[in-house]
Amino acid sequence: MASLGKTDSASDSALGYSTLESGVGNVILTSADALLGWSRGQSLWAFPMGTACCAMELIAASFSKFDFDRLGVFPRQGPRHTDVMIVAGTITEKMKPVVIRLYEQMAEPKWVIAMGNCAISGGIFYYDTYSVVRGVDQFLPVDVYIAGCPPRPESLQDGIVQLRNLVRAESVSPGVRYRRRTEIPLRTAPAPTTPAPAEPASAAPASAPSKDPA
Amino acid sequence: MRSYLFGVLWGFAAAILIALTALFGVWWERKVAGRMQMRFGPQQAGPAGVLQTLADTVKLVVKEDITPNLADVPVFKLMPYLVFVPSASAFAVIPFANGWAPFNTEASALFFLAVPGMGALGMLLAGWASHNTYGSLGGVRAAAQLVSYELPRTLSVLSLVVLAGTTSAVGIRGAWQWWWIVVLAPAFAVYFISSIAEVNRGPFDLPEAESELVAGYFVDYSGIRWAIFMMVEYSGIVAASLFGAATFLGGGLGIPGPLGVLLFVAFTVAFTTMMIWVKWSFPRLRPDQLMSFAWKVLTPVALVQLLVAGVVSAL
Amino acid sequence: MSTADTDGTRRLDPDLDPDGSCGTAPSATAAAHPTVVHATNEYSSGVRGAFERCASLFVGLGITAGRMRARPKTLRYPFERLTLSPRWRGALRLTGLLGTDEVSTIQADCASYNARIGEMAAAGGLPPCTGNCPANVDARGQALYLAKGMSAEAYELVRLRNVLPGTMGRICHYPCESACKRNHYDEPIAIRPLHRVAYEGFQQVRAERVRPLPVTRGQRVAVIGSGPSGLAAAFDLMQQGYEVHCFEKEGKPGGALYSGVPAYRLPRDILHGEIDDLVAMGLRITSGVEVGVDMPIRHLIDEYDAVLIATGLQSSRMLPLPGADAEGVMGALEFLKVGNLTGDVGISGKRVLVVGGGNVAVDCARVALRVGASQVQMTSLESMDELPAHPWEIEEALDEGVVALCAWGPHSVMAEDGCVTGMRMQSVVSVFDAHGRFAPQFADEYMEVEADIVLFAIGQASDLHRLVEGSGLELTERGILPVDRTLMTTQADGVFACGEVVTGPGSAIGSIASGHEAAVSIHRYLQGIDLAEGRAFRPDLQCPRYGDVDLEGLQATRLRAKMPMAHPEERAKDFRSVELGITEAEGLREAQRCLQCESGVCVGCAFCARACPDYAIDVERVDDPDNRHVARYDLDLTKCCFCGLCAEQCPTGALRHTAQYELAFYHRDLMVFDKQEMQRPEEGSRATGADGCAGGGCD
Amino acid sequence: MPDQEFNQELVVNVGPQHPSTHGVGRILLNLDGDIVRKAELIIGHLHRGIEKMAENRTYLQVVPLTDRLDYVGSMYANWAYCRAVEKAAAIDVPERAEYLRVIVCEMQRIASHMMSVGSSGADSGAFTVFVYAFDLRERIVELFEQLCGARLTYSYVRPGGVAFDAPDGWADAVLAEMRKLPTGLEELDKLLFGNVIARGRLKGVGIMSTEQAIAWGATGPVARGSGVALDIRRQDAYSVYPRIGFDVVVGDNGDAYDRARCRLLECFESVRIIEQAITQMPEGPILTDGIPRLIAPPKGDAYARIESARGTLGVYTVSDGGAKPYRVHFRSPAFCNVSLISRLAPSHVLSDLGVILGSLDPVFGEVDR
Amino acid sequence: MTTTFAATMASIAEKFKSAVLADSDGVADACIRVEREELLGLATELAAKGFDQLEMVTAVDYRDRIGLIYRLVSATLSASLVVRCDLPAEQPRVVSLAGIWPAADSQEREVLDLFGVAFDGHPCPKRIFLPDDFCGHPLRKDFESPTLIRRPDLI
Repeated sequence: MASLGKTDSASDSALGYSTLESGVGNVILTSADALLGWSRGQSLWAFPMGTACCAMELIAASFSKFDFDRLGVFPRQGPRHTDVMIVAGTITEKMKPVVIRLYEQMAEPKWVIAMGNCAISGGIFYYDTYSVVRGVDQFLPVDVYIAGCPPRPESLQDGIVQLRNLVRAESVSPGVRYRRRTEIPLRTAPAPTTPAPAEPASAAPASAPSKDPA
Repeated sequence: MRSYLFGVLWGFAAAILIALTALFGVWWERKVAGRMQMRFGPQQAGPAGVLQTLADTVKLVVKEDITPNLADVPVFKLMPYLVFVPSASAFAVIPFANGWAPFNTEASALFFLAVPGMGALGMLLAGWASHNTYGSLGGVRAAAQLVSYELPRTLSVLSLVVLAGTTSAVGIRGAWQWWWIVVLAPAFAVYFISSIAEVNRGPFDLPEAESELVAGYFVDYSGIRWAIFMMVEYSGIVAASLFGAATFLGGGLGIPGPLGVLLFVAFTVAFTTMMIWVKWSFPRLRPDQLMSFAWKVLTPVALVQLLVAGVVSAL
Repeated sequence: MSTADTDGTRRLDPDLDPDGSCGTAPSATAAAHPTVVHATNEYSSGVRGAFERCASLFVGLGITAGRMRARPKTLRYPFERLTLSPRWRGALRLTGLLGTDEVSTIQADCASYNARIGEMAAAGGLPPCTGNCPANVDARGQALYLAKGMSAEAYELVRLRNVLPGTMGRICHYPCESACKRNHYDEPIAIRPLHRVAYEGFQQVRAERVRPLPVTRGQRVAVIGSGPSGLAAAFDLMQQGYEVHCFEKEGKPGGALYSGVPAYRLPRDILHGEIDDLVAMGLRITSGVEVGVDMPIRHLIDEYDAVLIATGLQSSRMLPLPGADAEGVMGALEFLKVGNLTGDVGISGKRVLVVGGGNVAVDCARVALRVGASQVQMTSLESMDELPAHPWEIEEALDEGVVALCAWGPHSVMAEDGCVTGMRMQSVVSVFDAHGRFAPQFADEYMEVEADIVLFAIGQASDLHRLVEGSGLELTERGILPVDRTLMTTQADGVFACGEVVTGPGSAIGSIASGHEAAVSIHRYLQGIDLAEGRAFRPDLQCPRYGDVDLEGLQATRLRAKMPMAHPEERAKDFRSVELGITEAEGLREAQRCLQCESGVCVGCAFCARACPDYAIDVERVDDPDNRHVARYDLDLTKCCFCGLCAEQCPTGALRHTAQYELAFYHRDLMVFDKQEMQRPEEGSRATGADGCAGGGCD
Repeated sequence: MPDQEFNQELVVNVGPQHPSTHGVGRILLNLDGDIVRKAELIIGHLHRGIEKMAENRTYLQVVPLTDRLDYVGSMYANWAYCRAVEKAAAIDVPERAEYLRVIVCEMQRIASHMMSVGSSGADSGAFTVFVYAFDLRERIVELFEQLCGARLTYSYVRPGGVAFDAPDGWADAVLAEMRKLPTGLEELDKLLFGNVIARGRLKGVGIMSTEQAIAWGATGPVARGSGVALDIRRQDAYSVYPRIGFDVVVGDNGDAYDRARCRLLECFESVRIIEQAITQMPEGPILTDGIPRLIAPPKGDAYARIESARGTLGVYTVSDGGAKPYRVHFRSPAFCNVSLISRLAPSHVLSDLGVILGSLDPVFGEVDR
Repeated sequence: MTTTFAATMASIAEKFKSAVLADSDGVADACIRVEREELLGLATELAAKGFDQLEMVTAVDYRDRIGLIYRLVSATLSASLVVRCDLPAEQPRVVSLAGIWPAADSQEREVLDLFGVAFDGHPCPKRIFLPDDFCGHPLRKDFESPTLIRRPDLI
């Protein structure tokens, strides 16, 4: 039987992944957090909430060219058995109650990835539409936003890796039930030169059209 | 009779054995299915992804196990165990070594075939208790399927019993002859196909048809309860392979010593891989085709095989 | 075991139909009755069918087993990454931004100028206005300086390649504006009027800016004729450090600009002011000396290391028509010289008929009006829209009262006792034959036009007979000096030629361009470098054709500065200048309209924001001259649909797609890229570094 | 009456989020046991109002919108829309651009059919067929990425030509791929359509006669599966299709099997078309010169239709002379085909519902617009 | 238009006093403009004459009136025809052609949903895209809605 894939975990640690997972030798688990964080990070089962074009990339991501399964992400259809809901595609007003209901049916601890600009802010359908919800974060707590229209399968895998870092950062020690991404500090504060950029476009309608300089 | 203590000890041993087989089974399936689909399968959790199922299990243990409020709660909570116990007890009678089985009763072969059938009731009630249309449809299908496939499976093992003269699995394994492979080939085929159906796998996975009923009877189970259903399925596969290898191929072709054990394990892994291979190669049958295949194809073949076995044993 | 089914699977066996032979071009027949392939196939009946059914199961197992043996195709992200196609449309990025990066101007001496233009064109960094100008004047650099109010630097930058910016600001036929990318959006930049603004700005600081150029090389060059081409070559050679001596046969230098171009188009003081600048910089001009008459050319060849013949075209070509020798028939150049210099040709009150359709003919007509002709008519072979003259000149002439008789060919001159009474004209069917060559076809329909004076403006020729005596140069039988058009050399060693004497009647900027080529050849000849080797010739750049834009409804700030014109009736009476010129403030705003094409620096023109279907880009520019910068450039990555329309519209090529596709963020507000983020380095894989969270176990 | 509420039909909601609905369609089924009595299709979950958006964008800015209509075959919507605009504004297209459009759209047809054949495999349970079909699709998507820099939403076809010229070496890569493709397609044919279980699942399911197909407004492979030899590439003979020889694939029984297999055999035809088109493609410009930045066709309306992977894709534009279209309507083949489910599904088993819907090959971006 | 096709069109046109046969305007080979009262009669006549395929049903809001467009294709005559019918802007009401061509069923529901044109005799006259409680008809030019954010007019 051909060897089932050269292990690549050796080079994992080169990338700063915690050495926990590479090699059986050091699987001496130091603390419950580390074990749970590792296991949740490794087996993020995805609920593919695919509605539009991003669903095609979501399907492509789990097939032979860009294998999701390598990262431990296993797409299952039922909301009960999954951990991360990947909202891929435009969510319209008619679809919103369905998404909310499915999100509530998912078992805790659950995360949400907003894949593609339509899910983040309505994207290309932000202006002149009457039926599109402008951003999933209006009714779901989103953990990772993946920009792109549609994002490549590799962008999605990068999003999964980012979510894995986030999942590992959480701890189940008493009191800190569940740290949302808002508390995750920015790695480096953004350069202070410009004032905070215009308020996120999703809240107020577009800022005044640009003074015409030309 | 064995002391009660041995029963308890074997209970724990069986639980651990089933957990290990499930861990191995899930990882092995994701790897083999991956390679069949030209991809790697889990790789990042431990060397070659071996710790992947460990990660899944740890996550599922800590996962919230939701009980739907409209569900019939006691039944809903009991069903995973009602499905788990019969298929776990099947391990008790499998002749692991020449002449030894954990519980070497008289009709242990029939015991192995009959007791997992109880699982059908569990599946039916699990689907019904979760008060979910897909769940109940899945449960009803599971019951119909298990019942209708028990017959050919039993008949195929019966022809084995006829040749071996005894209904105890250990006896069958002991009386195994070379030429049985040739004579009982159709019986083995029927046994293999119907055991795939018993375990709701491969072309017969109608109860948990992913593309129709989303997840069949365990659609509303989550967390550890759902993990138990998964454990039942994968341990069922390994149990059927073990029993098939032990009885039809005499546990390592009757060769004593370590080589025999090695062959026995190799056959088991081969049969498990065959089941995975068949699942990922073929589409799913329609319920009416499923039934007609059982009653119109498998059962007649098994009966003819029984006739042949009877004639041969008379020679 | 192939499932032998009905012909439905005929398509499957490639060997049966390997080259798609039945796919020859059946054109109409295919449409009539298309050959139809049936997709249905059944198992054969009976036992063979059962056998086929079982076989199909094993065939399926075989295929999946085969795929198991093959090596998996997975790319193990993040260790192995797919090499993206160079055209992948990732997150957008700006290569440069006004205020932080500087737009480069083309500063190169005449020897390496063409090479510099060639490499800029190859790298896609050559703005279309510079590309389409025969002399490759850096119009972008001029607009950049003028937008900052530095008009003197703008003037000096233009003078590098266009030796008389103030003059050309009035008479050039501005091919640069037809290539300007703004034609695509609204109206082109008024580059020619900006030359005038630069000239007026330079006049204030002329005193301290005009310094004599150092003479660093010993050789001396003689230039015959002080027309635009001669002056351009002289200026280039002076910059190289040679000592240049220019000989002009007329009273004042300027050549055709002085005698040919009427004063209403080019006031004399501006021309002579700029020539005085050249003299102040070290050019020796002796006017009133005609080489070949007052001084033999042999003297120049011996005395000077190199001689440049830049005499231009002196005599106008006459048509050998019956009655052409009658009194009252004149050549265009002679008429213009007298009209421009003295102002009275003695045709006041007479009717004038100008034969010809070129710019010289239009000048003759308008000068005739100004010197008192009672009625001026123009006839030309070509029809109205085929006239070779510049459209705006024809329009101005018609405004002033000139009557154009198009598509009439001259047949003969009617004369009574020696002086002209009119002309018989013959109607023209077509002027050019199928291949565009000049072969007029006439119909036999005639018309008489009364006129007292007939001017022939159908072409000019040079008469170099006296000039070339004793110089070893022979003229062809038609009196043309044989010159190598690329290297500007003649048969005699050390004697070069440039300008209209080489190229024939053309534009002023065209003669300046040939002057630059001659200067390069002379410089290489004097330094002993092989003339042709490594000679970078100007790339021939086709100017893109833009669709026409309807201007109603556009904001006023986007439109072009209107050039105020003198009133047609008044200006027809005397030689006051026709174009009144735009003010300094209008010049500043016009220069700010320039898009700095292909500079790689975003100037905040907001045409990307206009092209974006999702209004994801928000641009704001601050325009005060000393601190001109893009105040805000926000790209809302969550609205961008990565369609690439903005990058295609960006005139400067600053807005580009990167290969960055790893765009996963924790914080939504970092996904609106501000100025800093848009100038992030290209190679970083993560767009916003600030948003990541360290790998596992981060605190 | 006791028996009345006893044999009450079970109402099952195959919800908008379901593996076998190929997107966000929702079907309300009245089940009698496993038999479907009535199926009511509820769509609109992806209705983004693209036609309303198009009224506030310039003609060029509508092109990226058309990508998001039929996101499995976005080249078609581009081409159909651009043909309508070219017809309205009387823009002609250079020869090379026409050939590039044909090549690119035939490759898109193969990719779209791979998606459809793969998903009809997945509906009947053969998930590996979906993976193999997607592998073939992935090769074509890679070629698209090299051509226009996007995997799914290309905005490649523009009014008056195409956006980019083929990079050097691209045409040979396409030819090499087209030579390898038939073997992959044959393998799919054996794995799915040859398989006895798949034939059992697909044959005799969702039967539609020729007259019904025409009357119910089915077009494309769905109609051709029932024997309607209607192919717009033949009927209108638009672009350079008259110079290319190919056949029309027609099914006889009009069941899900024929519809799915028509799609697979059309891929073979597309391979032939691409090979001929690449050999016939001349050199030259790819975009007509002098097209204004803001195209403003004269008042009036125009209609252009092409043969997309799902059927007759027509675009109807009304212009009021301004830079923005007054009205754009997309005659969406998937919308007409998917409405057949309520007529085909009754008297079938629940498992067949997914197979029938899969054989109609709906893409809900185009259905809901 | 081929002669035979022109002849059939002319013969159909006279039967209905309000039918006006116009030349094609880029949408199909021929165009018939008809009043809404005679639409059903014309449709049955056309169906009989061989126009078996109704390809497209759509509407355009010309602010003062709503224009309905039916595009028919006939395989036998191998020609296409567009039937135009104008409706008043207030309560547009017209007879449904779903009886003649079942293909019209879902497309008419779309026109009902987005334009508010009521089709009499339609098998299931309900909205097809928007939720039933949606007020207003989006593709009308005078449609206003709080969720509609206009793109700033910057072209």
